[in-house]
Amino acid sequence: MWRKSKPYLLLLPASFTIILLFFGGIFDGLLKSFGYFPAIGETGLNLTAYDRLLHSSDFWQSMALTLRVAALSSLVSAIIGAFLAVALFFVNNSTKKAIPRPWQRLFQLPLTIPHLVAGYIVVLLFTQSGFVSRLLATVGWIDGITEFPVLVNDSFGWGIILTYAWKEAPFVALMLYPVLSRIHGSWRDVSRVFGAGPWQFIREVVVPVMMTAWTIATFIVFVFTFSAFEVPYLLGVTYPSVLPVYSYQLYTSGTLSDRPEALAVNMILAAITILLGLVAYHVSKRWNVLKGWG
Amino acid sequence: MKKQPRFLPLLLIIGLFIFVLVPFVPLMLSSLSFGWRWPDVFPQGWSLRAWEYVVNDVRTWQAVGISLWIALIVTFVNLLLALPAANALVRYPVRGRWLFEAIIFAPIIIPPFISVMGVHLSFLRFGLTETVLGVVLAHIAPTLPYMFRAVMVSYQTLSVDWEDQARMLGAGAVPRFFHVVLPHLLPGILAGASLSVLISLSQYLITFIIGAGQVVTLPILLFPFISGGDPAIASAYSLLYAAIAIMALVGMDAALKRYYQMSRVPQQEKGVKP
Amino acid sequence: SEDAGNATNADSLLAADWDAIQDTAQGQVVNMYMWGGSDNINNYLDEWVAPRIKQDYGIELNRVPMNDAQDIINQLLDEKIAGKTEGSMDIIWINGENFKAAKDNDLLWGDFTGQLPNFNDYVDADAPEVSEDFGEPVEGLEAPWGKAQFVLVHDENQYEDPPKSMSELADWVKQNPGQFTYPAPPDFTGSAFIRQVLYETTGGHEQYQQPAADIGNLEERLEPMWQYLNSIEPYLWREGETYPESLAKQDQLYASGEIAMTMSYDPALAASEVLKGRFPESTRTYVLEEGTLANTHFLSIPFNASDKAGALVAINELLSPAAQTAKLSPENWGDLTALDLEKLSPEQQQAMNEVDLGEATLSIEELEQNRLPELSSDYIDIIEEGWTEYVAKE
Amino acid sequence: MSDLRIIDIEKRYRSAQAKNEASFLLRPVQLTIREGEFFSLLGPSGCGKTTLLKLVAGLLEADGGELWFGNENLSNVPPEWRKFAMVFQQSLLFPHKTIEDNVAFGLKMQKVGKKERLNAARSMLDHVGLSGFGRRFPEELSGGQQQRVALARALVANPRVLLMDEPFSALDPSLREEMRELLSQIQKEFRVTVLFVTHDRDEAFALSDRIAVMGEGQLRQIGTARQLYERPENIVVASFLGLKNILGGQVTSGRFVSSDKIIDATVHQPLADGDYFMVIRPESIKAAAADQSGHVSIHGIVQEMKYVSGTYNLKVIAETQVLECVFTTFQAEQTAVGESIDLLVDMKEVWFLKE
Amino acid sequence: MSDLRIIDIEKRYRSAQAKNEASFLLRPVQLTIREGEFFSLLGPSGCGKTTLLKLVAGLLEADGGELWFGNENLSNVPPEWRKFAMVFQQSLLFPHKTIEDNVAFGLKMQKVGKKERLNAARSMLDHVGLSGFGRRFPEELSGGQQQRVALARALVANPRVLLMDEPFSALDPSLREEMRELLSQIQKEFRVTVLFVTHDRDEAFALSDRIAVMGEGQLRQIGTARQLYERPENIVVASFLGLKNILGGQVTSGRFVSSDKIIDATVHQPLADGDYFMVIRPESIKAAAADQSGHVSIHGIVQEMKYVSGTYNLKVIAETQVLECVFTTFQAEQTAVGESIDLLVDMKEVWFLKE
Ligand SMILES: Nc1ncnc2c1ncn2[C@@H]1O[C@H](COP(=O)(O)OP(=O)(O)OP(=O)(O)O)[C@@H](O)[C@H]1O
Ligand SMILES: Nc1ncnc2c1ncn2[C@@H]1O[C@H](COP(=O)(O)OP(=O)(O)OP(=O)(O)O)[C@@H](O)[C@H]1O
Ligand SMILES: [Mg+2]
Ligand SMILES: [Mg+2]
Repeated sequence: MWRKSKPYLLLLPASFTIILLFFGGIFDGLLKSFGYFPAIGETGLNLTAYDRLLHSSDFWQSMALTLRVAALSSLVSAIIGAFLAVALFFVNNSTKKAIPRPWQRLFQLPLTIPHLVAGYIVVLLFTQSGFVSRLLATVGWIDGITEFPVLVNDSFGWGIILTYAWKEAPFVALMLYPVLSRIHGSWRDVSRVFGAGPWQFIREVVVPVMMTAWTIATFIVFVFTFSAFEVPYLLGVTYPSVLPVYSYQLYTSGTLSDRPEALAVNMILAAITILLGLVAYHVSKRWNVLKGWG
Repeated sequence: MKKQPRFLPLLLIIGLFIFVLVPFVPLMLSSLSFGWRWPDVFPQGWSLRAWEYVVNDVRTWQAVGISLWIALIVTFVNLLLALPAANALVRYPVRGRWLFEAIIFAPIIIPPFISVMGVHLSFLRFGLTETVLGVVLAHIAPTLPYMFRAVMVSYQTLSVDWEDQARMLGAGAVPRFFHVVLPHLLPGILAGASLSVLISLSQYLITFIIGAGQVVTLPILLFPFISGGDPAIASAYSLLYAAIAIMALVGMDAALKRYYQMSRVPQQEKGVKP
Repeated sequence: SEDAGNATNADSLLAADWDAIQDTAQGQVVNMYMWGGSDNINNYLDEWVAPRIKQDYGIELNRVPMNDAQDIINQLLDEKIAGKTEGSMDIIWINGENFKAAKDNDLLWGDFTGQLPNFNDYVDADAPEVSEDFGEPVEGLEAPWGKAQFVLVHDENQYEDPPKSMSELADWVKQNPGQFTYPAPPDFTGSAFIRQVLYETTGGHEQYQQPAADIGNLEERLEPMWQYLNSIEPYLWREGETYPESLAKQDQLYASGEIAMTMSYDPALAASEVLKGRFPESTRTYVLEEGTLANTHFLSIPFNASDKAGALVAINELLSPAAQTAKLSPENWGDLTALDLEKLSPEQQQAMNEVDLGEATLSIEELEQNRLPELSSDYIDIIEEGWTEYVAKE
Repeated sequence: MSDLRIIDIEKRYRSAQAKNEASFLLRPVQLTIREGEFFSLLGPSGCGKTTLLKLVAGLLEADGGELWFGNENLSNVPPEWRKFAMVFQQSLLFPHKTIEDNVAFGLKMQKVGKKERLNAARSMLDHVGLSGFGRRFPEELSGGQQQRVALARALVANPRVLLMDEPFSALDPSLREEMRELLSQIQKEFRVTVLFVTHDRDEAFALSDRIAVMGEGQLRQIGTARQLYERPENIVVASFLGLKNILGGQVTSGRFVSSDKIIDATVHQPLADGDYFMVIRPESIKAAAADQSGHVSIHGIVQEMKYVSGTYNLKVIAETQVLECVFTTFQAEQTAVGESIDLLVDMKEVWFLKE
Repeated sequence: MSDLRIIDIEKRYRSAQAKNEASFLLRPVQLTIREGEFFSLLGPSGCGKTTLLKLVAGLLEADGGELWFGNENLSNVPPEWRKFAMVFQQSLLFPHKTIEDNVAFGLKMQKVGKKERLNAARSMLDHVGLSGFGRRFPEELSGGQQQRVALARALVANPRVLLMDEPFSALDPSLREEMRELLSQIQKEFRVTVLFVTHDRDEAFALSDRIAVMGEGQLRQIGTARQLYERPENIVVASFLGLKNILGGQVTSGRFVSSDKIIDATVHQPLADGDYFMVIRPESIKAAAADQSGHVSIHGIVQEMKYVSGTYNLKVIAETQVLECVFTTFQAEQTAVGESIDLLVDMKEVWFLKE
């Protein structure tokens, strides 16, 4: 009996903690999003909050913004990340030895910087009167502040995108680098022997090999940026705001009757991320992401 | 392919430099500036005002202490939870393994503030809000999956043969854990701990909701400043905050290195998070 | 039963005499929840107020930094729902909408201001800016801490003669395109600027002293304001395509010379920015010819404050002439006093008048002479929504 | 007597994913390993050698059967109390401990004092030719040296039985030979009972007193190397041992006729009539012209000649049958690929299998 | 003639961390590999085999020397144009491509149409016994199967030379043997020139037409298996090939006297006087009682007898010298460990080395 149930007992604390603290909270939120709110005397279940949300243009604008920001953030950081990884790979290759550890560290630096700080860095860099604008003005590329585009607290979300590009590009690079360094050793030799030139090598081996890890990394960044709060709160505009901020605004509006809506936003957010997670899982399974290179 | 121009790597390194380091320059300048009008690249005057405020404020150091303290407790709790769970999933044929994995990994996908907003009132009723304990509990969900993953990956690389070998040499369960399992897992544990500490340090929203102003961590202190407060102080706080995060990681890394030097455990790959 | 005990205890405080309250307050730790984004204000409380209260009354004043007063109200609301009777918040710093929300939800303790000696001695309780908070009757639920008044900020060296009325402003903006803007509502100051426009373009403030719902043709009346705002929009910063998100952003624009004017609901803010080196030395503030909006910010005690006696004593101390005088100094904060100058003793008056407000700040007198009352918050909602509708989206 | 007796031990793996793999069954094993004996389990990959070894070690729980050491029933004793030692395919040295500490680990677990156990470790390291390496870390040693350390570690605590699971299969061939020598010598020196698992016939032959050939979860035959090679009990064993000249045929009243008729000769053993396989070891085939008494001649064509250190391996086709034979260089020089040849088979050396 | 000629190719590794490792030097190599020949490089680990192979492949740049294929100078042709193929120790299949696509990779690089190259790939997979595996992914195959695919991939584009770097050393012994057979057969079928690297003597012997023994960055001797084994040119080669009976001594006017005096016999070869080593292959030692003409007798004591499939390996101590000899089972039955024995050495079979 003990032998049979031992693994389950070992799993119990962790899963119980998550179920209680995490799923409990989600379930609680779910109930409230259905209008079940005993504290203010609401015990019925209804879909009013969802109905109101789905008919509110604010919600849809938030959704559109969130999707756009997440998509662009992940795309930009994926591209920069891939570039970083390839650049490191080449530096590594041409110097014929491992990158000295300080370099490795350096390029991981953005990973360790908290998001809030990264967001603030972007504020200082990219406001119209920010550091970049000053540099450009000093060089003479722009004459007035207004010539510098609005990149922070803009309704398009460039500031958010820039922050994530800076923070997550190293993450993408870090996911890609091991894959690339595997290619380096023997596969280049193999492909050369079988007649592949550098471009063919890149097309036939590097890209397909990188592709899977790259897609997954991009995807992770997407899910993350899709549901992040701090950076959009800091760098976004009040209206429209990304979904998590929108939810927070509703939650703290000071009006209890907005709560179910806030939680309904959360539930929709959760549903979408779960959906995305499942898609990612299937894609990674389908593509054998973990096959061959652990 | 053969003869690569020498300047290319140099160029790349410089590019990397700009990408990674230059962003910190305005932060530094702003924290030391006294009057800094467009389009000057450097401030007109310098002042230590912001740093004096940040360094002299007891709250700053209390916040640093609380932040690290919470991060450490969270990490320790995570370790206690993750070790047996990883052991079970790696070592035993578990029915419904996907379910357990899905449960434990769920907070990676579903943003934890969703759950915290839901659970907030219950925490309030149980008197967990405004307490370090409550914040610790709130930090577990977003950090545990990373710790769990790191430990599990580490466990997977530990073949049962090692434990069998120790058994054959007469080692019972406890010596086995301390002589064989723990030394092997240590790098993984440290990688997981780094992530756990980093994530815990970075939480603003859930700390705020649960801590409700009484648990003042660094991000709580910093937030009013960077969302429209004094830029010099915001910059100084940001630098301090980043430095604490980096130092926490570097510290752990150094500990790991020392451990390697002392005992030559083959190094494993570190876990990463977005 | 603890509930009941607490309640009677609390209610008795409302009737107790001041010495008893001071005794009860001994040794209490008073948590003061307030916005924490200004080092000046923080320092004033931490270094000027807290040590004095500690020394004089044995009360520990613990400032709790918050990002937003709305968060405070929200938290109280949750505590109310959850039935938390021993809350951590003892003093909260609120006004306007937040006060209304708190009052509507019964989040405040009670009519306590009458218990405060300094309130009774130095505050003109009948003055409209004290008895009403954005049109909402205060009813003793909060004590005035300081006053703010809307001022415009400009750089004397750049434009010597800034526009002193809305019509002048319209002309000025057209002559100097891109040099002016205002923060987008719901930013507090931006919203105030729009109210300022409202007063001037629709014929004065008096008509709005009744509830919004009582005015039948409100939309019509507001029409000139929208026209005005839309007429200047093309000449604003970035051609009015976008507005600064917050005053802080706008100040940054001004500080870096991107725009020529900014504004403030804090008449001394510009001076303190000059002190910090953010604003140019030649920065000056001024009020409009027809006067500018003024409001009061208040301190209140939540329904579930654990240390109400301490809170009373602390608030009383914050209202003391000494504390108010210190607060007035831009080096500390630069916030206008909530006290009635006339009720002060001559020495006290002198002390206050001697405070160097900085060249950028107008004199207290000049400010007081140009005061306009605030609107009640139902107007504010309508105006803010209307702005999004008629100005921002167009 | 401290023999190790394995009595009807059996084990079934229930495969976790029921569909994916057929589950594996180790049939009841009956085996006695004598004290001080070097006993090998020889069999192809996946036949259950490791399983049996781990059952003996106690690392797996048997589904049935018992394990006795002398008069002690070990069936329910956990592995850490059995006082056995084991060497695995990988050296499995603890990477964070020095060589000395690795070797002394078993003694440490037995609560032997630090000084004493380090001395014991050092002298054991001497024995395996690694004196002076004690303070190094495992990763500073080559694969062969690591395996020596593993051996030292296993031996230092005076185990009652030494279990070894293909300990040399990860090593280079030349190193492997060297390690065999060392093991052989040390086993004689310590007179330790060894249960050795391998899939390499030469290794088993070179080292063992007795060998058990396993196949598909079963013991097929137990015996000395020569017994197995010269008297295999069935074709599976014969072909696993590399005996390739296996001719089907019939024995009728003392005469064997192969089905392709290339051999028709009197049987020296007393065999009942019936179908048999005749096994001819390559060494017992000679080129004709030597003395013919008791030999049977086969005519064939040389298909392939390969020089193997000192001798030639020939493949000769006789009708449809390919026969392998070992020729000396002198014999080989008399012929060439493609030429026809007369082979003599010594009927005293052949072996018949009933199937 | 499309021979592969390696002319004075040399290579020095400048070690990156100057202190850590002595740099390695591959001495100028002079070698001609004939068309269709199976040529092996045999040598211990680290002697430079892979280096030489990669130089031939073009994956390393030589410091000097030339490489010719027939009349074509390949020295400066990049590897992708050389039309060689290579099989590595790890199969190095591209994990993201199916088996078919892996095999067809070389043809794809040569711009062969999709249909054609897949057909070629499939038929090559047939050849290596993997028909039907084409649509799988590499990780779904076992190690041996993967190595077959690697072989197929190398052969499908009809390479002018097939380079193989210890392709079987990561496989099980039994699998290794099977793969040797396959390779041998396929090489004959396709008549492809093979340059094969191994450190396993048996493998080299079993497969090669000619073998070059390497040691410390130098070619030591080139020849057929038998030439190398029976006529090694120096002790290094002899002992690397497993010849253990090497006796130092002196030749004086046609007579060899070993330094420990156990042998004193007339030399059949014409040798100048001087110090020599006499190499006695184990096979050329017999037990006494056989015909004694041309033999030299040595007296010794049997120290060890090991049964090795069909024969016994004996170690006999004569004075201080340990002699290894191979006995038939019949001869071996006449003696036992510890008994004294007279050995005969056929002086026609011994070999002398000057050193
Ligand atoms: N834990 C297990 N669960 C299910 N089946 C197993 C397990 N371990 C081994 N098997 C199966 O049992 C059979 C025997 O395994 P075992 O390891 O004993 O073989 P082996 O003879 O040691 O082979 P090798 O020479 O490859 O080590 C194999 O078919 C294997 O797949
Ligand atoms: N890139 C390199 N830089 C410096 N030295 C090297 C390099 N590659 C190999 N060497 C050294 O050159 C020597 C020969 O290496 P090589 O790989 O050719 O040996 P090998 O005969 O193939 O050995 P093995 O059987 O182990 O594969 C070794 O001492 C090795 O350490
Ligand atoms: Mg095994
Ligand atoms: Mg090699």
